[in-house]
Amino acid sequence: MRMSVYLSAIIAFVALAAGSIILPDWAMFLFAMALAKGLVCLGIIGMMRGGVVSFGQGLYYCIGAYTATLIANHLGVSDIFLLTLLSAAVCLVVGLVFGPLLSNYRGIFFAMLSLALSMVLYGSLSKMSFIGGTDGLNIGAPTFLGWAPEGRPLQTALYLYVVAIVVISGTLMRIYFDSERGLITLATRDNELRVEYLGASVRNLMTYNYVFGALLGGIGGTIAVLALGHVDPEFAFWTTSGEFVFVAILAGYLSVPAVFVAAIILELVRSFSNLYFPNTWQLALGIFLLVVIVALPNGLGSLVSKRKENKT
Amino acid sequence: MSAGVLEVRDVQKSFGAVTAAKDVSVTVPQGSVYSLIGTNGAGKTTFVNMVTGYIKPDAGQINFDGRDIAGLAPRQITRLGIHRSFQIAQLCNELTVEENMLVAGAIHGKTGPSFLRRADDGSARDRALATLERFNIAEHRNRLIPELSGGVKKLLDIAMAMAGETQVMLLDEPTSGVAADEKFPIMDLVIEALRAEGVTVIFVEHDMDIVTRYSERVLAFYDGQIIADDAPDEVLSDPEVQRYVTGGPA
Amino acid sequence: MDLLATILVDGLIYAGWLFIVSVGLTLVFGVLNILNIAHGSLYAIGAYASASLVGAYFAAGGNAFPFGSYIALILAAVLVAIVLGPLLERGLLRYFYGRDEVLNVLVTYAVFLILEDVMKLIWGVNPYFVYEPYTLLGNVEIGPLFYVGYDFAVIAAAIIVGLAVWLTLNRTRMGKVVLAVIHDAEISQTMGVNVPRIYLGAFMAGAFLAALGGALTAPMISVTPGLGPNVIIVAFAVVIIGGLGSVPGAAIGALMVGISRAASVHLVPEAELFIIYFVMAIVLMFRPEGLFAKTQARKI
Amino acid sequence: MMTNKLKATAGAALLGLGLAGPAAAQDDTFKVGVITFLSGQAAESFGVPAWNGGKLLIEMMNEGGKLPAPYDTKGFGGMNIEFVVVDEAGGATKQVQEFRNLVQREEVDAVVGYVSSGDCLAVPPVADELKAFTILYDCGTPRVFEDNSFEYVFRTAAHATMDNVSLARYLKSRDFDVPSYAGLNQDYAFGQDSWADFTGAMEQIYPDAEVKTALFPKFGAGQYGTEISALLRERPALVHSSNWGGDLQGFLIQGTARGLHERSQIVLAAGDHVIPQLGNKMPDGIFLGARGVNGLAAHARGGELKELTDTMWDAYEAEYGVFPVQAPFRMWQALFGLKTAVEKAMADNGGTKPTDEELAAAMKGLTWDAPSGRIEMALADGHQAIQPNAIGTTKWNEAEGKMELVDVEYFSARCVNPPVGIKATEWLAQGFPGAECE
Repeated sequence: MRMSVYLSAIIAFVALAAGSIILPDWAMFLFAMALAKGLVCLGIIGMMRGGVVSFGQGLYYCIGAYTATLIANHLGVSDIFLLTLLSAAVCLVVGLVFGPLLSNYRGIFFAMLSLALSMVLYGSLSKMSFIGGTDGLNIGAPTFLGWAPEGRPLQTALYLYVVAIVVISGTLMRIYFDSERGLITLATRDNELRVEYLGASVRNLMTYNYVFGALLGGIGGTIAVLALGHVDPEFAFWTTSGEFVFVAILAGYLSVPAVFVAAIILELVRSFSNLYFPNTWQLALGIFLLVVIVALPNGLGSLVSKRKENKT
Repeated sequence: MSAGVLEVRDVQKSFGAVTAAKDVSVTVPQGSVYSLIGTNGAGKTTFVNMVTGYIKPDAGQINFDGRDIAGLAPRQITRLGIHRSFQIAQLCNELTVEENMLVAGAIHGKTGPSFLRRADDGSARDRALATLERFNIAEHRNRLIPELSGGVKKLLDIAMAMAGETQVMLLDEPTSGVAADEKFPIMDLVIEALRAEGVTVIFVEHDMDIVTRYSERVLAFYDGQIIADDAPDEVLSDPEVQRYVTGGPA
Repeated sequence: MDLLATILVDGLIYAGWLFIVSVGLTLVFGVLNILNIAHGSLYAIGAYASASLVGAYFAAGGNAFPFGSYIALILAAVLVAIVLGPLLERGLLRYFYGRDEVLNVLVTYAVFLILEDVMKLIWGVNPYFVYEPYTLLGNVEIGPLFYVGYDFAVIAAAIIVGLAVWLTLNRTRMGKVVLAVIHDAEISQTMGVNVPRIYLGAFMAGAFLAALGGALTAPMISVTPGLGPNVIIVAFAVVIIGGLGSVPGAAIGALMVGISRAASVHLVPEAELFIIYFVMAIVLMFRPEGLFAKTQARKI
Repeated sequence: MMTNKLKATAGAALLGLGLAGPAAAQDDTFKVGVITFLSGQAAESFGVPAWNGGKLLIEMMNEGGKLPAPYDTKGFGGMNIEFVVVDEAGGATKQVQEFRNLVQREEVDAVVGYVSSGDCLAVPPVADELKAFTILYDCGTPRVFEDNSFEYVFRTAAHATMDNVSLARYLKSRDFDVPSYAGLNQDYAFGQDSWADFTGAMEQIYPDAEVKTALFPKFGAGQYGTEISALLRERPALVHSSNWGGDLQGFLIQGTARGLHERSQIVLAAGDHVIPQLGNKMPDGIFLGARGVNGLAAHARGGELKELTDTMWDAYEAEYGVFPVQAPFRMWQALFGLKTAVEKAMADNGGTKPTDEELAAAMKGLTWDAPSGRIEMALADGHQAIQPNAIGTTKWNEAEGKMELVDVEYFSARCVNPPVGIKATEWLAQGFPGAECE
């Protein structure tokens, strides 16, 4: 069974990596951004499997992005691997601080407290004019172990980097979801009491899921800022987090690849509605959202996953 | 004090003006089968809830293996070997019967639940299947919970509680919500399985036929107090019990 | 005037307006179990509707009796509730009852996006002004400061709204039925309560209160696109602080937000942007369900 | 475990769906990507009027002969002007993506856009990376070219420093006594920077003036009751605000209702654009600027640009029933600049449609006339414009039923903008070295 996970990981990598050849420039950028955001959403999926949804994942997206930017600008680090590691480490620490606190909350309260935390960050960053305030900061192009590409090679390298990270994290998360703890998490979503009475700590499970979400959020934010070249406090604003939740709901918690497909669909829909309905793109997006929620109540993943039905 | 003895001493609990437990004291030796009787609100479920950690007593001690467990969290008590079932079977409705069992198995695995080991790898499934077979519900293993009959749900609920090392099992109304003709077969199955492992059993029951048939000793509750603690026949013929609990001679 | 008194008066004025909006949000959540992001859009539509209606009132010769514009304000809110309430509740939200809370938040987020553009299609992007009602009540001098009489009228309106909601819920038969539905919709249904009608009624009441908040604010601002998002997030904070579904909670929450905001403006202006979220995070850390929510033990 | 593969295929299918972009513009057309606010707060004050003005001007240019020389030729050097418009609302992240789409998918020949400073900081590195000719037409932050240099990016409007320097100079030249002052600015970078610029300029010109309080209400707050109480309590001689749009209108309505303008002199860095909407609700005697000689100040100026200004003014008023305020003026100066640059490049390359490189070379250090005055790409190695500015005082003309700007004072570009080679904040701190005032 485990072999098939690795096999599909390889297939996914090859399929996505092929994009670096066939995709035009704008689409490759769009895909890279979508995949980076998909990483953040994958973290939400991990929490969703435990029955909670964070409306404040922008917190880690933003911390990751600012960490990378500040380190790059002040310490002169431009290596993408190092930047990703450092941002992830910072997010890990912050996640470990808030995780145990948030693991006591459920439903709308979890959603709102996580939102409040990210809004406090938003407010604080907006005030810090020495790091750009609401205007934010720019970050230069990353280097790859000393190699400093420009133009299309840079975009290709970035794209392949995010593809690699996506496939690795996707595979790890799939292994986690299928693991004993993964199944217990799913049971928690259903019936917390049962899980506690079987002798497992629900708080502990929730904390882990939250910390994984923090890590993925930080990595997503780092890649996003390196692709964009710019970060501002909007990264932590509630609408940013709301978009992540939307992707997570669109994908459903059943399938890992669905998260990234959903992220790409959203980016495409938004980009084209922006251009073709510049005055009513919000309307178009809202209708799209409603249609998705009505048509696919369990998310895109339910199209391909048979988990809901009897397995005979 | 010998191993496996559950000793409840002077336990008190009130919810606002309602007294749910008053000076409750009882010693349950290892391997015995006790039943709890009483009208609704008499304090039976409160007793179960206090022993298993859902409710913290206001005062008093609950000793198990010589350690006071009053006020511990449910999962800590479970880890000590005291398990329970529920009036309304507590199952994961979005999972299949087998997956429910795998959850229980994963939590009680030797090394604790893993981030990497597949929940449904071969040996785990074998173990789950064995337990399901012991409780005669293996045929339902691929069905989702809402499709099951009350009796199967109850059995699964108990089977899950049995996944770990069990020393004491508290069954909260094991036959409620079960069709009349299934009650005795289920009790036969459950009590036999538990006794085979030398587990101490405490069950809450309204059906006096079941009480007399399966328990060695009966605790009768009234208004938060234990008003009788004796063999079934003695308790059921006690006039006080007849007045407050059974509503007439058995 | 004493600084403390200024903070109190300023906080009270802000709280009054905020309470009207928040109590509608908390009511809808209490009954329908939906945290309505589109509440902010209803607020904005209320502001636009009142701007249009009051404008029409004066255009039709309302100058002869300018106080009639207050009736136009309230009428605008009623109109919004009558038109949009059934449309949103019957037409959309009822299909999502009993679904995941967070999914429902997303449904209303979609409604919010749609309404933002619909407003633009109806009213365009140019601002609307209706300041006549704002200046009609003259000024009030408190110490060395002038306040506009209208500000105190809004406080009065908030008190009336609060009392009305509380009395309706706790002192009337219909209110008792609503409370029963809040407690357990299924049991109420089996006991013969027309639950869908209660849901519709509660949503329309919530929509009315959102629109009323907007209608009462319209005279003191310029009504432009982008009003909604700013309001909803503050109203969220209020109901989370007070406890979702609690009317007294909304009142206390609005007061806490209003006064802490006023204190911050007068004492530490730097903190104004996040003081509200800060208060919300602190309250949630110590009272996870908010100040007034009842914690329910689950029967097992 | 088929699922992964299935999804990979689904992804590939999606790919194909999105890939077919529109064809590139022809040689006889020049395609401009326009980014401006069509929704949200800034739509009403800046985005929509700017684009209204822009659309009108492009139509006039495409017809040819509607404008005075040198703008009487058709289109851009004979090429027809096409445009694609994108809403600027949605934050810098979205704008970077949309910028790439405009350049790489829509294959526009030039991008003109950005009101928000955040967008103006985020987009230029991408523009340079893609080698895409880009004009920033509106945003204010000096940081764009002070922190970085860009090859393909130009800003055709002066940065915001001059707005507040002009205000301070206006106070001085009118001998206004300022023992103390206070500020109310929106809590985001533009508001914070404007306040810093104003206090910086005041420290030089009014070194003894005391700062009473600096208030930063939330962007889009709408209600200023508490802030106005604080301003009334502090009794500063002067209240400075760089608020715009709904935030400015709300502040003025609520402030005047409580007599703030009677207790303190109100000065507005960018306040002209609310005049058409507020009408006589705008109190008399407010000192305000328009971020350039725009709107009423341009109309009142006369001089050699009168014909150009009046042509645009009349056309705008006829089309939209309201007079043009600052935003369309800035869009116009961008488009006039672009026209000048395209035609200059074509004169150099023999009349073919210029490449991005040729356009950038032509734009660098360019000087041209616009209704808002003479625009000179004088700073940042020819990438940043300076332009003259004006401050005036509001006065309601009861007879004609319209607001007028009186006591207008015009400041030459080199008087209120820093010279080459010095950052705006340092220029303020050092007491305006090199300023050339008449």
